[in-house]
Amino acid sequence: NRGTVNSQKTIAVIPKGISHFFWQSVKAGAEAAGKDLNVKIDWKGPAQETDISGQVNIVEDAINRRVDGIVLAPSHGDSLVPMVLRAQREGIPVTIFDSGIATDQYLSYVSTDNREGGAVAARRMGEKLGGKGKVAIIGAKKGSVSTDEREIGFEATIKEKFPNIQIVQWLYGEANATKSLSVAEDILTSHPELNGIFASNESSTVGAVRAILQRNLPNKVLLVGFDATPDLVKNVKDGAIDSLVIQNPFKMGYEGVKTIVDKLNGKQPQKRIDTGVSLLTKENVETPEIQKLIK
Amino acid sequence: MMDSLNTALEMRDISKSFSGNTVLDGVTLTAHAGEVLALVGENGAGKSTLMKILSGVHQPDSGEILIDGQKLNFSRPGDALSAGIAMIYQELSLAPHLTVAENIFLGREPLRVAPLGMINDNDLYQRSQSLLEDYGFRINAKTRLGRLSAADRQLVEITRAIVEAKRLIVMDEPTSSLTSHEVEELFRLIKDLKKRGLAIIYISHRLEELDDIADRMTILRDGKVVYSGKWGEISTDELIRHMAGRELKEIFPPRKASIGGVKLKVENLCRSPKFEKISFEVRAGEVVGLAGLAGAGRTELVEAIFGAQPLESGRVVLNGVEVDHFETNQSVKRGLSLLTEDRKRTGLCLNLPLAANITLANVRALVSGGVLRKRKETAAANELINKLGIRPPSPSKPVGRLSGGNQQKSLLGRWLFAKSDIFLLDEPTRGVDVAARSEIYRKINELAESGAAVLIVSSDLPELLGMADRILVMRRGHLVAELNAGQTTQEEILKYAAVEES
Amino acid sequence: MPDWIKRFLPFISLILLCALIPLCEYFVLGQDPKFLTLGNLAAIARQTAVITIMAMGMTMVMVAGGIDLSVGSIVGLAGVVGALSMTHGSSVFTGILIFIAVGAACGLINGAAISSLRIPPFIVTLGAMGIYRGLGLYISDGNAIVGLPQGFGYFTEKSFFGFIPLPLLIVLAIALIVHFALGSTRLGRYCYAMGSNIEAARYAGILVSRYQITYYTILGALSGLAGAIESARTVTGQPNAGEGYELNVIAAVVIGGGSLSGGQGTVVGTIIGSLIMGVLANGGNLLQISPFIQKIVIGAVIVLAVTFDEFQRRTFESKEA
Amino acid sequence: MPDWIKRFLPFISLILLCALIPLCEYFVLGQDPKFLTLGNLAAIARQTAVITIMAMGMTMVMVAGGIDLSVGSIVGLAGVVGALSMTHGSSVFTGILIFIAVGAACGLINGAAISSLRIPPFIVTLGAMGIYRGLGLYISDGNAIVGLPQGFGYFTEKSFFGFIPLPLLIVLAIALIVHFALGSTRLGRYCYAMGSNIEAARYAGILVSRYQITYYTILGALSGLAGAIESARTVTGQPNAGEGYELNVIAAVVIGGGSLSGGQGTVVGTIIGSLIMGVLANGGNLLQISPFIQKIVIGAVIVLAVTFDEFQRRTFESKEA
Ligand SMILES: Nc1ncnc2c1ncn2[C@@H]1O[C@H](COP(=O)(O)OP(=O)(O)OP(=O)(O)O)[C@@H](O)[C@H]1O
Ligand SMILES: Nc1ncnc2c1ncn2[C@@H]1O[C@H](COP(=O)(O)OP(=O)(O)OP(=O)(O)O)[C@@H](O)[C@H]1O
Ligand SMILES: [Mg+2]
Ligand SMILES: [Mg+2]
Repeated sequence: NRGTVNSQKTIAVIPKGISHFFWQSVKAGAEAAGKDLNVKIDWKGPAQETDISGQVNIVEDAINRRVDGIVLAPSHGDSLVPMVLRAQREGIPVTIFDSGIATDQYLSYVSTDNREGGAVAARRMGEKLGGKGKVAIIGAKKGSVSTDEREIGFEATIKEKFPNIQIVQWLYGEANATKSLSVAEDILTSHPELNGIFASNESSTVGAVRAILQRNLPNKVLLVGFDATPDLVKNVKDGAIDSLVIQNPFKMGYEGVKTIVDKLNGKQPQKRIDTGVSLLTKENVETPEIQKLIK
Repeated sequence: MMDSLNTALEMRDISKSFSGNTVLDGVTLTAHAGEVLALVGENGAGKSTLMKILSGVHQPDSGEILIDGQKLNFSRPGDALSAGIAMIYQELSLAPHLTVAENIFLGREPLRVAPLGMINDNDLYQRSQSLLEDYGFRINAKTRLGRLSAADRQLVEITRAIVEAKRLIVMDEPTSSLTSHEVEELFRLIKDLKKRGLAIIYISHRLEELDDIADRMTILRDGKVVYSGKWGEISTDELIRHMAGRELKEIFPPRKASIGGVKLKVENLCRSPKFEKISFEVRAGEVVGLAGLAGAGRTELVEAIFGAQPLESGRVVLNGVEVDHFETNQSVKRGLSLLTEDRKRTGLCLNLPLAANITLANVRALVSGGVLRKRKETAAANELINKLGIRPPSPSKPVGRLSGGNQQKSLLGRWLFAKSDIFLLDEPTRGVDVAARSEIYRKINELAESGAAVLIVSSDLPELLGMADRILVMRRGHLVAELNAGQTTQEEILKYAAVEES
Repeated sequence: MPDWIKRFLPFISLILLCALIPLCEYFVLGQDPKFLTLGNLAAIARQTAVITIMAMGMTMVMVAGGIDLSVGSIVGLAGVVGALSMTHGSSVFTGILIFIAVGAACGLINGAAISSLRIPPFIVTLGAMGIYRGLGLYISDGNAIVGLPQGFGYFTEKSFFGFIPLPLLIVLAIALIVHFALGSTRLGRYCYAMGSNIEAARYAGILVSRYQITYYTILGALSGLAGAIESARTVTGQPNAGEGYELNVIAAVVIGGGSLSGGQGTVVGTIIGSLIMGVLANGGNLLQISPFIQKIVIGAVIVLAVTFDEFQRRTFESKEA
Repeated sequence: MPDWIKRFLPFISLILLCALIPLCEYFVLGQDPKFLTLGNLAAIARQTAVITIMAMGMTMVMVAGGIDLSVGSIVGLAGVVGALSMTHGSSVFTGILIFIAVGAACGLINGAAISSLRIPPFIVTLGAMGIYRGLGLYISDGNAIVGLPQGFGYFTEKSFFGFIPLPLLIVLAIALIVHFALGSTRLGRYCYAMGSNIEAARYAGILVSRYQITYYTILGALSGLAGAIESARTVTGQPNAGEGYELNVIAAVVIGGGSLSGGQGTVVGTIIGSLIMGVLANGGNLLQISPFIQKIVIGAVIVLAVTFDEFQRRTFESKEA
């Protein structure tokens, strides 16, 4: 009796949060897929990325609404497991995107390799600094799996590949641009000799670049950030930011929806789809490949 | 009959000071079973403090309490209660959200399943209702206390204390919101309690009512006992001299004011059921009294005239100009002032300095060039402090540290500074001692002599008879009589004021 | 009969809401209404359980004239400590007791500080809010505690008779106990008395501080239990769990007719208050209303509920004044 | 001279803190102390400017016996609307005026609701907190507003004489004005009177509602200005900006000696309160203390500050009662 009123299939796409450019691109991708594949997209996420039980509720509501499939970016690797299992039991296919989950009872996992993202940033940092110097990490929020992965990937690669680079401070900006700015200022105060900063998400990159601009240090402190907004891209062009690790959120949204549609049409999608990371620099920012990613 | 010299309570050598201020200094007091001990003294003499020590609210710095010859130590009110000592506090101490019955038995609820603390509500209501009926109070035990009038609340408080009292009952100004009618009921109860052998300590500033019930008295002045003895051994004048430490000329000084034109005129004021169709006028130089029983609607009426409470219909004319916008700031601007009944709730800003309280209704006068001139404020406050004899005369001291009488005077000062010429004074001497009262009367007379119009609302009939030129009587929201103060009597006023029994 | 309306106002709003949502589902979204399905009602019960349980305790504290801003942080701290105990080998049952014990300890500290320092509960618990949250984060180093026994998850997933979720039964049991305590025992009577006039309670010989401590401890214990349910729902101990819950809990009490100045509040009212907020959120999700709009609606509902309430109180007080 | 100590207690704590941090830097971390460098002091000024400006307004509101929980949401809403106005072509100057105007409008609504509905400010502003936040998120669809004119960033980065940041000058100017208003105008006198006893103020002929609205509007306008600074600092309009600031702002007032029950509080105290919290956070970062421990410390400082304060007040009130 499902879909008696409306025969179009409905797919719930549930991000971790809804207030970042990143998620907006995911949404655009999901909606593009919805259009191409003729399914209805329910875009719904908690207002805050830290609101884990809010997301659990949203998934539960989607299951109760008997959607035809769920595309989920779990805000915690363990917390969403019961809901994913329940959806599986009730015959609703679930595709995981962006961040991992501690079960394999899903249809497909579509994401950036976040650890690799951190490693890309570390390699860039190491090369530009000539393999030596002092760097700091401005993290997003402890406990958020995707950003934790990036920070760990960065740290591990620096330690392994560039033993002469010292990570002197590692603070968190609480996924808040102003807090990140304050933290960045304090890092620059306690380490005036600092050579580089790695910022692991959009808000921490915004905070870091403002602190660097404010102290007029664009040429002294090398900033490698994560994710792109028009302003941040402009900062790259201006030279305030050295480079940004960018993901392909549009592709995540698109591929996520597509896996579900495939499944509904009887095809078995790939279990793991890597949407890839790229490095946006002053040199390549105008290339069509990069421009496509930051649209 | 009990032996009337059976000592029920002895407080020996009690001293108490609050952060360095000595409030009680070696007070010794004895109360006998079956007798009423009147405890009198000026405002701030330490009466309430002494009684709060007895009831376990405060702990004495030194001294001891003996009940039936046995030394006891009260570290909290519960201890005193279990020793059979109950108290009616000066400030009402009931919970407005609870019912009458719940209040009467608060802290000693009858239980059904004791280990669970489960309350037996049937028993609670039945017992409360029959107590209220026994005492002749017409109050439904199931009514929420907040819905009762001030007088009824006082009666509940009395009931509560009487139920608890086993040996001794302290009454701290129990009649301050009662009118003669209820006072009589209370006195009947007190006589009953005496017969049952309880000791009673009774505090009041209404010296005339003490004649009816007091057996002995203790006079406190500045925290020391200045006199103890049988009631009636000394004359009232002498008593007042002991209390005040000085001679008091007359309580009601004479006034020589010439009555002028109409300053305040109200027509057909209505807000049913509180008051209806009230019309009267007050002239320059005139003091008009407004009498009535508790709940007659007098307070509601003057507050409505002042604009602090809504008015359904009617006109208020101040100095010939009709006020159409009923907000207090409009009234104040036009020279109307209201000395409210409850100085703690609607009068003073207790933690602000005396000077700020005096100038509050006319801060505008202190502002020049947009700046509030502090020096001007201190000067103005000092002038009024001297004029009214406010003690201690320190304008920067928070007004809450003053004793009751002085607080009342500073409120009067506020309206003098506001340059008002029409005064509505609601219970201007409630809780004020005799000496301070006569100073306030003197001030009222000066106002009238300088051409102001004064309306005094009071439950104290001798006060109205002594002060007013005319007396208006209200009954259940209606103006029922206008009497010439020189030719009427308490009995006549009461006849008009009393609610006819239906 | 304004008193009658007043008492039933929150209830009526709830019923209206429950009627409105399926209608919108059908006519606006053009879908079969899912709102009144057993599955969804069970989901609402599970989703509101945490807030409702805490709100039961908060009702006591607020009726007694207090407030506790630290309950959300207690959920987080209890969640971390309880989860750690399980990863260190304690059984699910012992683990749940540890959640509750941690909560009760926090509540006890709040109550003791409030009654001994004699400073406003708002401040004490504002400070405690930071302290408990910091502690939870510190103990867990900001990481979620993972690897909890699978059986712990069943704790909230379990249903009786196929559709009554265990959290609902817990809520009902607690509601009955608190309702009984507030209405028919000394503990409850003194709650109203203290909230109505604390001096009067003291003068009546009630050992005010002991009762104050008791109320806060009960609230703490219930917050610990809520932390257990929250943890079980996410099968992790999240140090950030419960962030901002204090405001939802207070709002539930207030919508249900409780007063910030004490002396007023009932268990039934609070449950309805909590349900109104839960149904608004659930309905918002079903109707695909943006969470931003939901925020606005819930804010407006809080103000409106209290406006009605206060309006009633004023007409009541004008009778009394 | 307890009164003397009381007045200077927050100040003394601040000085001690400022001495302690460099000492720890030197002896514990073994670094050259950076805390007292001009650059770091300027950073503290910038970091605390937003909270301090809001706390100036909150001092007024709290002295007058009110409270406003919605200030953080106002920062967000004003940030979004102001930023949008700039991306739609308004100049930086007009844009800043729009920030302030949006804030003032929110404050006006709060004040008008509180004085006309006569419901407790805690509730009105708890509701408003959700409403304004939801509005900001809704308008921006949850996205940061980007593409603001570069000149807007200079608004906070600009320094005078090379080291006095513009936000510091703004804070000082506002502090002077509010200090003057509270101490030497009718507006301020009525503030204390209303906070001390609002009924008494009304009976003294003060048009209480008008002043209430004024205080909330001033606080709203200052929150809007704070939103402008916050936005300028990151050169974006973040819809989530200011989340949780209400508690920091209230804590600043309270640490500085303001009282939740009104009638008390000073501008100087509030500034010190805000600085204490700012210095704790900055020092914590310099000393590389875990942010979790920082949370605990700040919570403890709030409780301790008020305990001292209340202790002083009690010795005073026992004299008065
Ligand atoms: N019918 C009533 N119901 C509730 N409260 C009442 C009623 N009548 C009087 N009161 C209370 O008594 C107080 C006095 O009010 P009112 O103006 O009606 O009488 P009054 O003549 O001034 O009496 P009082 O001598 O007690 O001041 C009011 O503040 C009110 O709280
Ligand atoms: N809790 C307290 N703390 C400090 N001072 C107090 C306290 N209680 C009373 N006092 C002071 O003690 C003195 C005596 O007060 P008390 O209330 O005993 O006077 P009283 O004789 O009852 O006066 P009244 O006739 O006005 O009721 C006053 O100066 C008062 O300011
Ligand atoms: Mg007294
Ligand atoms: Mg009266």
